[in-house]
Amino acid sequence: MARILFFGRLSDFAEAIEAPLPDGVRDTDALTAWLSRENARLGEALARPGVRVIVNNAFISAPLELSDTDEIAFTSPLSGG
Amino acid sequence: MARILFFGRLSDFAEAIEAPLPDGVRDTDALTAWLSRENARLGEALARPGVRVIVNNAFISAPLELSDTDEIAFTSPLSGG
Amino acid sequence: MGAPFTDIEIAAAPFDPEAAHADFRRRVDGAGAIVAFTGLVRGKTGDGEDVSRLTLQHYPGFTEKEITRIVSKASVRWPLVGSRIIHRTGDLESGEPIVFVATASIHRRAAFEAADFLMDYLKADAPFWKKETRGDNAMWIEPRAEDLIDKARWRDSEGDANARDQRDS
Amino acid sequence: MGAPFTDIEIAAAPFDPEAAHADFRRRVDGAGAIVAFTGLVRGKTGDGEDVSRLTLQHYPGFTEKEITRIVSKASVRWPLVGSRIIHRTGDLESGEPIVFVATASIHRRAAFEAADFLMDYLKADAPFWKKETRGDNAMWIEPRAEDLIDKARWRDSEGDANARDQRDS
Repeated sequence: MARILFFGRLSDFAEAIEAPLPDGVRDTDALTAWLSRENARLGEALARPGVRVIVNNAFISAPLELSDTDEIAFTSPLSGG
Repeated sequence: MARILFFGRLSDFAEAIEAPLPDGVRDTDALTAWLSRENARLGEALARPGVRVIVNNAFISAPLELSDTDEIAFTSPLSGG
Repeated sequence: MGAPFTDIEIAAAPFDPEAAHADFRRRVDGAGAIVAFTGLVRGKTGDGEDVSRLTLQHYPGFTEKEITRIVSKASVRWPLVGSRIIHRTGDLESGEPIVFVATASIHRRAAFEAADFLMDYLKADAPFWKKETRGDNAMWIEPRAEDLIDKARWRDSEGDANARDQRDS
Repeated sequence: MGAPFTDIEIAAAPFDPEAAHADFRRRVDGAGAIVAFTGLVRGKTGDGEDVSRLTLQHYPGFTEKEITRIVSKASVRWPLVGSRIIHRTGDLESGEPIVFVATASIHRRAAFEAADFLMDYLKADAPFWKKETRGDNAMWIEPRAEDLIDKARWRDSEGDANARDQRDS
Protein backbone atom coordinates (compact mmCIF):
# COMPACT_ATOMS: atom_id res chain seq x y z
CA MET A 1 0.00 0.00 0.00
CA ALA A 2 1.33 3.42 -0.89
CA ARG A 3 0.71 6.27 1.57
CA ILE A 4 -0.06 9.66 0.11
CA LEU A 5 0.04 12.63 2.50
CA PHE A 6 -0.78 16.33 2.17
CA PHE A 7 0.65 19.18 4.22
CA GLY A 8 0.02 22.89 4.61
CA ARG A 9 -2.41 24.47 2.19
CA LEU A 10 -2.78 21.14 0.37
CA SER A 11 -4.21 19.52 3.48
CA ASP A 12 -7.23 21.82 3.13
CA PHE A 13 -8.23 19.93 -0.01
CA ALA A 14 -7.33 16.30 0.60
CA GLU A 15 -7.02 13.70 3.33
CA ALA A 16 -4.24 11.15 3.53
CA ILE A 17 -4.70 8.19 1.20
CA GLU A 18 -3.55 4.66 2.00
CA ALA A 19 -4.09 2.53 -1.09
CA PRO A 20 -2.31 0.84 -3.98
CA LEU A 21 -1.07 3.36 -6.58
CA PRO A 22 -3.76 4.06 -9.19
CA ASP A 23 -3.54 2.06 -12.40
CA GLY A 24 -0.91 3.39 -14.74
CA VAL A 25 0.67 5.70 -12.12
CA ARG A 26 4.38 4.88 -12.11
CA ASP A 27 6.04 8.11 -11.00
CA THR A 28 5.46 11.30 -9.02
CA ASP A 29 4.44 13.36 -12.07
CA ALA A 30 1.82 10.80 -13.01
CA LEU A 31 0.56 10.77 -9.43
CA THR A 32 0.28 14.56 -9.40
CA ALA A 33 -1.65 14.44 -12.68
CA TRP A 34 -3.96 11.72 -11.37
CA LEU A 35 -4.65 13.60 -8.10
CA SER A 36 -5.38 16.78 -10.09
CA ARG A 37 -7.92 14.96 -12.28
CA GLU A 38 -9.65 13.38 -9.29
CA ASN A 39 -9.79 16.60 -7.26
CA ALA A 40 -9.89 19.89 -9.15
CA ARG A 41 -9.30 22.14 -6.11
CA LEU A 42 -6.35 20.01 -5.01
CA GLY A 43 -5.11 20.17 -8.62
CA GLU A 44 -5.20 23.98 -8.50
CA ALA A 45 -3.29 23.99 -5.20
CA LEU A 46 -0.71 21.49 -6.53
CA ALA A 47 -0.09 23.76 -9.51
CA ARG A 48 0.89 26.71 -7.31
CA PRO A 49 4.55 27.62 -7.05
CA GLY A 50 6.56 26.17 -4.20
CA VAL A 51 4.82 22.80 -3.95
CA ARG A 52 7.39 20.13 -3.12
CA VAL A 53 7.22 16.37 -2.99
CA ILE A 54 8.83 14.19 -0.32
CA VAL A 55 9.25 10.49 -1.08
CA ASN A 56 10.24 8.18 1.75
CA ASN A 57 11.39 11.11 3.89
CA ALA A 58 13.51 12.89 1.28
CA PHE A 59 12.63 15.89 -0.87
CA ILE A 60 12.83 14.99 -4.54
CA SER A 61 14.19 17.38 -7.12
CA ALA A 62 13.15 15.45 -10.25
CA PRO A 63 10.23 13.08 -10.99
CA LEU A 64 10.78 9.79 -9.20
CA GLU A 65 9.55 6.29 -9.98
CA LEU A 66 7.07 5.02 -7.37
CA SER A 67 6.04 1.66 -5.99
CA ASP A 68 3.25 0.50 -3.70
CA THR A 69 5.53 0.56 -0.64
CA ASP A 70 6.34 4.28 -0.91
CA GLU A 71 5.25 7.16 1.30
CA ILE A 72 4.65 10.24 -0.82
CA ALA A 73 4.02 13.65 0.75
CA PHE A 74 2.83 16.72 -1.15
CA THR A 75 3.71 19.92 0.65
CA SER A 76 2.94 23.59 0.15
CA PRO A 77 5.84 25.94 1.05
CA LEU A 78 6.78 25.28 4.65
CA SER A 79 6.40 28.12 7.14
CA GLY A 80 9.42 27.10 9.18
CA GLY A 81 9.67 26.60 12.93
CA MET B 1 33.95 61.30 57.57
CA ALA B 2 35.55 60.03 54.37
CA ARG B 3 35.04 56.37 53.45
CA ILE B 4 37.97 54.56 51.91
CA LEU B 5 37.27 51.17 50.32
CA PHE B 6 39.47 48.49 48.75
CA PHE B 7 38.43 45.93 46.14
CA GLY B 8 39.96 42.89 44.51
CA ARG B 9 43.59 42.18 45.26
CA LEU B 10 43.79 45.39 47.31
CA SER B 11 41.21 44.04 49.75
CA ASP B 12 43.73 41.37 50.77
CA PHE B 13 45.87 44.10 52.35
CA ALA B 14 43.45 46.60 53.84
CA GLU B 15 40.04 46.90 55.40
CA ALA B 16 37.61 49.72 54.73
CA ILE B 17 38.41 52.93 56.60
CA GLU B 18 35.82 55.37 57.87
CA ALA B 19 37.61 58.43 59.22
CA PRO B 20 38.47 62.04 58.49
CA LEU B 21 41.10 62.38 55.75
CA PRO B 22 44.65 62.27 57.21
CA ASP B 23 46.26 65.63 57.88
CA GLY B 24 47.58 67.22 54.73
CA VAL B 25 45.81 64.78 52.39
CA ARG B 26 43.92 66.96 49.91
CA ASP B 27 43.68 64.79 46.79
CA THR B 28 43.70 61.18 45.57
CA ASP B 29 47.45 61.15 44.85
CA ALA B 30 48.22 62.33 48.37
CA LEU B 31 45.84 59.70 49.77
CA THR B 32 47.54 56.96 47.73
CA ALA B 33 50.94 58.12 49.01
CA TRP B 34 49.70 58.23 52.64
CA LEU B 35 48.18 54.72 52.39
CA SER B 36 51.42 53.40 50.89
CA ARG B 37 53.47 54.83 53.75
CA GLU B 38 51.12 53.42 56.38
CA ASN B 39 50.93 49.95 54.81
CA ALA B 40 53.87 48.78 52.73
CA ARG B 41 52.16 45.70 51.27
CA LEU B 42 49.14 47.79 50.28
CA GLY B 43 51.55 50.31 48.80
CA GLU B 44 53.12 47.64 46.64
CA ALA B 45 49.69 46.50 45.46
CA LEU B 46 48.62 50.09 44.76
CA ALA B 47 51.70 50.55 42.59
CA ARG B 48 50.80 47.66 40.29
CA PRO B 49 49.44 48.48 36.85
CA GLY B 50 45.67 48.67 36.39
CA VAL B 51 44.77 50.07 39.82
CA ARG B 52 41.90 52.52 39.43
CA VAL B 53 40.24 54.94 41.80
CA ILE B 54 36.52 55.56 42.10
CA VAL B 55 35.39 58.72 43.87
CA ASN B 56 31.73 59.06 44.73
CA ASN B 57 30.79 56.29 42.31
CA ALA B 58 32.75 57.54 39.30
CA PHE B 59 36.10 56.37 37.98
CA ILE B 60 38.58 59.23 37.97
CA SER B 61 41.11 59.71 35.19
CA ALA B 62 43.23 62.40 36.88
CA PRO B 63 44.04 63.22 40.52
CA LEU B 64 40.95 64.63 42.19
CA GLU B 65 40.61 66.95 45.17
CA LEU B 66 39.03 65.22 48.17
CA SER B 67 36.92 66.25 51.12
CA ASP B 68 35.75 64.50 54.29
CA THR B 69 32.36 63.63 52.74
CA ASP B 70 33.83 61.62 49.88
CA GLU B 71 33.74 57.88 49.29
CA ILE B 72 37.01 56.76 47.72
CA ALA B 73 37.45 53.24 46.37
CA PHE B 74 40.77 51.74 45.30
CA THR B 75 40.33 48.85 42.90
CA SER B 76 42.60 46.30 41.29
CA PRO B 77 41.70 45.41 37.69
CA LEU B 78 38.14 44.16 37.68
CA SER B 79 37.52 40.59 36.59
CA GLY B 80 34.20 41.37 34.96
CA GLY B 81 30.85 39.66 35.45
CA MET C 1 33.59 16.22 27.29
CA GLY C 2 31.88 13.27 25.56
CA ALA C 3 29.63 13.39 22.51
CA PRO C 4 27.02 16.13 22.79
CA PHE C 5 23.50 14.93 23.60
CA THR C 6 20.50 16.14 21.65
CA ASP C 7 16.85 16.10 22.70
CA ILE C 8 14.28 16.86 20.05
CA GLU C 9 10.63 16.90 20.98
CA ILE C 10 7.51 17.70 18.99
CA ALA C 11 4.85 18.66 21.53
CA ALA C 12 1.17 18.49 20.64
CA ALA C 13 0.22 20.11 23.98
CA PRO C 14 1.55 23.17 25.83
CA PHE C 15 5.02 22.68 27.32
CA ASP C 16 6.84 24.37 30.17
CA PRO C 17 10.06 26.12 29.05
CA GLU C 18 11.32 26.44 32.62
CA ALA C 19 10.90 22.73 33.32
CA ALA C 20 12.79 22.04 30.07
CA HIS C 21 15.53 24.47 31.12
CA ALA C 22 15.86 22.92 34.58
CA ASP C 23 16.07 19.43 33.10
CA PHE C 24 18.62 20.58 30.52
CA ARG C 25 20.73 22.34 33.13
CA ARG C 26 20.90 19.19 35.25
CA ARG C 27 22.28 17.29 32.27
CA VAL C 28 24.99 19.68 31.07
CA ASP C 29 27.63 18.81 33.59
CA GLY C 30 30.84 20.70 32.90
CA ALA C 31 29.23 23.41 30.78
CA GLY C 32 29.96 27.04 31.61
CA ALA C 33 27.24 28.56 29.46
CA ILE C 34 23.60 27.84 28.63
CA VAL C 35 21.68 29.89 26.08
CA ALA C 36 17.94 29.31 25.88
CA PHE C 37 15.62 30.78 23.30
CA THR C 38 11.87 30.72 23.91
CA GLY C 39 9.54 31.78 21.12
CA LEU C 40 6.08 32.95 22.16
CA VAL C 41 2.98 33.25 19.99
CA ARG C 42 2.30 36.90 19.35
CA GLY C 43 -1.28 38.12 19.38
CA LYS C 44 -0.61 40.49 16.52
CA THR C 45 0.77 40.11 13.01
CA GLY C 46 3.48 42.33 11.57
CA ASP C 47 0.75 44.72 10.37
CA GLY C 48 -0.79 44.94 13.85
CA GLU C 49 -3.78 42.73 13.04
CA ASP C 50 -5.11 40.46 15.80
CA VAL C 51 -4.41 36.77 15.42
CA SER C 52 -6.91 34.68 17.32
CA ARG C 53 -5.21 31.36 16.75
CA LEU C 54 -2.12 29.79 15.25
CA THR C 55 -2.22 26.19 14.05
CA LEU C 56 0.93 24.25 13.37
CA GLN C 57 1.14 21.14 11.29
CA HIS C 58 4.16 18.88 11.11
CA TYR C 59 5.05 15.71 9.23
CA PRO C 60 5.63 13.07 11.90
CA GLY C 61 8.96 11.34 11.41
CA PHE C 62 10.17 13.64 8.66
CA THR C 63 10.04 16.79 10.82
CA GLU C 64 12.09 15.12 13.57
CA LYS C 65 14.57 13.86 10.95
CA GLU C 66 15.03 17.31 9.45
CA ILE C 67 15.51 18.93 12.87
CA THR C 68 18.06 16.25 13.74
CA ARG C 69 19.93 17.18 10.56
CA ILE C 70 19.91 20.88 11.56
CA VAL C 71 21.21 20.07 15.04
CA SER C 72 23.98 17.91 13.55
CA LYS C 73 25.18 20.91 11.55
CA ALA C 74 25.41 22.95 14.75
CA SER C 75 27.21 20.15 16.61
CA VAL C 76 29.86 19.96 13.93
CA ARG C 77 30.36 23.69 13.97
CA TRP C 78 30.42 24.41 17.72
CA PRO C 79 31.75 22.35 20.65
CA LEU C 80 28.43 21.76 22.41
CA VAL C 81 27.87 19.81 25.59
CA GLY C 82 24.23 19.35 24.62
CA SER C 83 21.22 20.86 22.94
CA ARG C 84 17.50 20.62 23.41
CA ILE C 85 14.71 21.59 21.05
CA ILE C 86 10.98 21.52 21.77
CA HIS C 87 8.55 22.59 19.07
CA ARG C 88 4.80 22.85 19.42
CA THR C 89 2.25 21.63 16.93
CA GLY C 90 -1.53 21.93 16.97
CA ASP C 91 -3.56 24.96 18.03
CA LEU C 92 -1.76 27.70 19.95
CA GLU C 93 -3.08 30.79 21.69
CA SER C 94 -1.37 34.14 22.01
CA GLY C 95 1.42 34.09 24.61
CA GLU C 96 1.98 30.33 24.48
CA PRO C 97 5.52 29.01 23.98
CA ILE C 98 5.89 27.73 20.43
CA VAL C 99 9.57 26.83 20.37
CA PHE C 100 12.35 26.28 22.89
CA VAL C 101 15.98 25.91 21.88
CA ALA C 102 18.72 25.47 24.48
CA THR C 103 22.42 24.98 23.88
CA ALA C 104 25.20 24.40 26.38
CA SER C 105 28.90 24.71 25.88
CA ILE C 106 32.02 25.27 27.89
CA HIS C 107 32.22 28.81 26.50
CA ARG C 108 29.53 31.39 26.04
CA ARG C 109 30.24 32.39 22.44
CA ALA C 110 29.69 28.85 21.19
CA ALA C 111 26.41 28.55 23.13
CA PHE C 112 25.14 31.90 21.80
CA GLU C 113 26.11 31.25 18.22
CA ALA C 114 24.76 27.71 18.16
CA ALA C 115 21.37 28.76 19.59
CA ASP C 116 21.14 31.65 17.13
CA PHE C 117 22.10 29.33 14.26
CA LEU C 118 19.57 26.69 15.31
CA MET C 119 16.76 29.24 15.42
CA ASP C 120 17.70 30.64 12.00
CA TYR C 121 17.76 27.18 10.48
CA LEU C 122 14.57 26.06 12.21
CA LYS C 123 12.81 29.19 10.93
CA ALA C 124 13.98 28.59 7.38
CA ASP C 125 14.11 24.81 7.02
CA ALA C 126 12.10 22.98 9.68
CA PRO C 127 9.08 21.23 8.13
CA PHE C 128 6.21 23.01 9.83
CA TRP C 129 3.19 24.55 8.21
CA LYS C 130 1.43 27.40 10.00
CA LYS C 131 -2.09 28.64 9.62
CA GLU C 132 -3.09 31.96 11.15
CA THR C 133 -6.70 32.55 12.05
CA ARG C 134 -7.81 36.18 12.13
CA GLY C 135 -11.46 36.41 12.94
CA ASP C 136 -13.19 34.13 10.41
CA ASN C 137 -10.21 34.21 8.11
CA ALA C 138 -7.61 31.43 8.10
CA MET C 139 -4.47 31.65 6.02
CA TRP C 140 -1.37 29.52 5.54
CA ILE C 141 1.86 31.35 6.21
CA GLU C 142 4.60 31.08 3.63
CA PRO C 143 8.30 31.56 4.35
CA ARG C 144 9.55 35.10 4.61
CA ALA C 145 12.52 36.51 2.81
CA GLU C 146 13.94 37.63 6.17
CA ASP C 147 14.15 34.04 7.39
CA LEU C 148 16.24 33.06 4.40
CA ILE C 149 18.48 36.09 4.95
CA ASP C 150 18.94 35.12 8.62
CA LYS C 151 19.99 31.64 7.58
CA ALA C 152 22.37 33.00 4.93
CA ARG C 153 24.29 34.83 7.69
CA TRP C 154 25.97 31.53 8.58
CA ARG C 155 27.22 30.70 5.10
CA ASP C 156 30.46 32.58 4.66
CA SER C 157 31.89 32.62 8.16
CA GLU C 158 32.52 28.96 8.90
CA GLY C 159 36.24 29.38 9.57
CA ASP C 160 35.64 32.49 11.59
CA ALA C 161 33.12 30.84 13.88
CA ASN C 162 35.43 27.93 14.55
CA ALA C 163 38.27 30.24 15.43
CA ARG C 164 36.11 32.10 17.92
CA ASP C 165 35.01 28.91 19.68
CA GLN C 166 38.45 28.32 21.01
CA ARG C 167 38.31 31.33 23.28
CA ASP C 168 37.43 31.14 26.94
CA SER C 169 33.88 31.74 28.16
CA MET D 1 5.00 48.59 23.76
CA GLY D 2 5.78 50.84 26.74
CA ALA D 3 9.20 51.61 28.19
CA PRO D 4 11.26 48.45 28.70
CA PHE D 5 11.55 47.25 32.28
CA THR D 6 14.88 46.29 33.80
CA ASP D 7 15.52 44.13 36.84
CA ILE D 8 19.04 44.06 38.20
CA GLU D 9 19.83 41.90 41.19
CA ILE D 10 23.06 41.19 43.02
CA ALA D 11 22.56 37.89 44.82
CA ALA D 12 24.72 36.93 47.79
CA ALA D 13 23.14 33.47 47.91
CA PRO D 14 22.40 30.85 45.21
CA PHE D 15 19.57 31.80 42.87
CA ASP D 16 17.25 29.75 40.69
CA PRO D 17 17.59 30.60 36.97
CA GLU D 18 14.34 28.82 36.10
CA ALA D 19 12.35 30.76 38.70
CA ALA D 20 13.85 33.95 37.28
CA HIS D 21 12.95 32.87 33.75
CA ALA D 22 9.36 32.03 34.73
CA ASP D 23 8.96 35.35 36.47
CA PHE D 24 10.47 37.21 33.52
CA ARG D 25 8.25 35.38 31.02
CA ARG D 26 5.13 36.34 32.96
CA ARG D 27 6.11 40.01 32.69
CA VAL D 28 6.99 40.25 29.00
CA ASP D 29 3.50 40.49 27.63
CA GLY D 30 3.53 41.00 23.87
CA ALA D 31 7.07 39.71 23.38
CA GLY D 32 7.68 37.07 20.73
CA ALA D 33 11.18 36.13 21.81
CA ILE D 34 13.05 35.53 25.06
CA VAL D 35 16.76 34.82 25.16
CA ALA D 36 18.23 33.71 28.46
CA PHE D 37 21.89 33.22 29.21
CA THR D 38 22.94 31.29 32.30
CA GLY D 39 26.58 31.22 33.28
CA LEU D 40 27.69 28.31 35.45
CA VAL D 41 30.84 28.03 37.56
CA ARG D 42 33.19 25.62 35.89
CA GLY D 43 35.16 23.20 38.03
CA LYS D 44 38.20 23.57 35.81
CA THR D 45 40.27 26.47 34.59
CA GLY D 46 41.26 26.98 30.96
CA ASP D 47 44.39 24.89 31.63
CA GLY D 48 42.35 22.02 33.07
CA GLU D 49 43.27 22.73 36.69
CA ASP D 50 40.63 22.07 39.34
CA VAL D 51 39.06 25.13 40.94
CA SER D 52 37.69 24.36 44.36
CA ARG D 53 36.01 27.72 44.90
CA LEU D 54 35.28 30.98 43.20
CA THR D 55 34.73 34.10 45.30
CA LEU D 56 33.12 37.20 43.83
CA GLN D 57 33.37 40.63 45.31
CA HIS D 58 31.29 43.59 44.21
CA TYR D 59 31.10 47.25 45.17
CA PRO D 60 27.57 47.73 46.56
CA GLY D 61 25.85 50.63 44.87
CA PHE D 62 28.53 51.21 42.26
CA THR D 63 28.21 47.73 40.71
CA GLU D 64 24.43 48.14 40.33
CA LYS D 65 24.94 51.61 38.86
CA GLU D 66 27.44 50.33 36.29
CA ILE D 67 25.19 47.42 35.29
CA THR D 68 22.28 49.84 34.91
CA ARG D 69 24.44 51.88 32.56
CA ILE D 70 25.26 48.78 30.49
CA VAL D 71 21.58 47.83 30.27
CA SER D 72 20.69 51.37 29.17
CA LYS D 73 23.07 51.02 26.25
CA ALA D 74 21.31 47.84 25.17
CA SER D 75 17.87 49.43 25.57
CA VAL D 76 18.84 52.29 23.29
CA ARG D 77 20.20 49.93 20.70
CA TRP D 78 17.49 47.25 20.60
CA PRO D 79 13.70 47.49 21.03
CA LEU D 80 13.40 45.44 24.20
CA VAL D 81 10.24 44.65 26.11
CA GLY D 82 12.33 43.96 29.19
CA SER D 83 15.56 42.62 30.56
CA ARG D 84 16.66 40.90 33.72
CA ILE D 85 20.09 40.43 35.16
CA ILE D 86 21.05 38.45 38.24
CA HIS D 87 24.67 38.27 39.32
CA ARG D 88 26.08 36.26 42.17
CA THR D 89 28.60 37.46 44.71
CA GLY D 90 30.27 35.60 47.54
CA ASP D 91 31.56 32.03 47.48
CA LEU D 92 30.46 29.81 44.62
CA GLU D 93 30.93 26.10 44.02
CA SER D 94 31.42 24.35 40.69
CA GLY D 95 28.15 24.05 38.74
CA GLU D 96 26.41 26.95 40.50
CA PRO D 97 24.77 29.67 38.39
CA ILE D 98 26.89 32.80 38.52
CA VAL D 99 25.04 35.05 36.11
CA PHE D 100 21.62 35.13 34.45
CA VAL D 101 20.78 37.54 31.66
CA ALA D 102 17.38 37.50 29.98
CA THR D 103 16.10 39.78 27.25
CA ALA D 104 12.69 39.91 25.61
CA SER D 105 11.69 41.57 22.40
CA ILE D 106 9.03 41.34 19.75
CA HIS D 107 11.60 39.85 17.40
CA ARG D 108 14.18 37.19 17.98
CA ARG D 109 17.20 38.95 16.46
CA ALA D 110 16.92 41.86 18.89
CA ALA D 111 16.59 39.51 21.87
CA PHE D 112 19.62 37.46 20.78
CA GLU D 113 21.82 40.44 20.04
CA ALA D 114 20.89 42.30 23.22
CA ALA D 115 21.61 39.28 25.45
CA ASP D 116 24.92 38.65 23.69
CA PHE D 117 25.83 42.36 24.01
CA LEU D 118 24.89 42.44 27.70
CA MET D 119 27.08 39.43 28.45
CA ASP D 120 30.02 40.88 26.53
CA TYR D 121 29.73 44.18 28.39
CA LEU D 122 29.19 42.53 31.77
CA LYS D 123 32.30 40.39 31.20
CA ALA D 124 34.39 43.41 30.29
CA ASP D 125 32.97 46.26 32.38
CA ALA D 126 30.90 45.08 35.32
CA PRO D 127 32.64 45.87 38.62
CA PHE D 128 33.23 42.40 40.02
CA TRP D 129 36.45 41.00 41.37
CA LYS D 130 36.97 37.25 41.25
CA LYS D 131 39.27 35.09 43.28
CA GLU D 132 39.87 31.49 42.28
CA THR D 133 40.91 29.00 44.91
CA ARG D 134 42.88 26.01 43.66
CA GLY D 135 43.85 23.79 46.53
CA ASP D 136 45.61 26.10 48.99
CA ASN D 137 46.27 28.69 46.34
CA ALA D 138 43.99 31.71 45.90
CA MET D 139 44.45 34.13 43.07
CA TRP D 140 42.65 37.20 41.80
CA ILE D 141 41.51 36.96 38.20
CA GLU D 142 42.32 39.86 35.92
CA PRO D 143 40.44 40.70 32.76
CA ARG D 144 41.24 38.66 29.70
CA ALA D 145 42.07 40.09 26.30
CA GLU D 146 39.25 37.94 24.84
CA ASP D 147 36.66 39.76 26.91
CA LEU D 148 37.78 43.09 25.54
CA ILE D 149 37.69 41.69 22.00
CA ASP D 150 34.15 40.39 22.57
CA LYS D 151 33.05 43.83 23.68
CA ALA D 152 34.76 45.47 20.71
CA ARG D 153 32.53 43.45 18.36
CA TRP D 154 29.72 45.90 19.10
CA ARG D 155 31.61 49.05 18.26
CA ASP D 156 31.46 49.46 14.51
CA SER D 157 28.10 47.95 13.69
CA GLU D 158 25.64 50.32 15.37
CA GLY D 159 23.80 51.22 12.16
CA ASP D 160 23.76 47.64 11.04
CA ALA D 161 22.27 46.36 14.28
CA ASN D 162 19.51 48.94 14.14
CA ALA D 163 18.62 48.03 10.58
CA ARG D 164 18.37 44.37 11.51
CA ASP D 165 16.00 45.06 14.43
CA GLN D 166 13.27 46.10 12.09
CA ARG D 167 12.85 42.63 10.70
CA ASP D 168 10.15 40.25 11.88
CA SER D 169 10.89 37.59 14.49
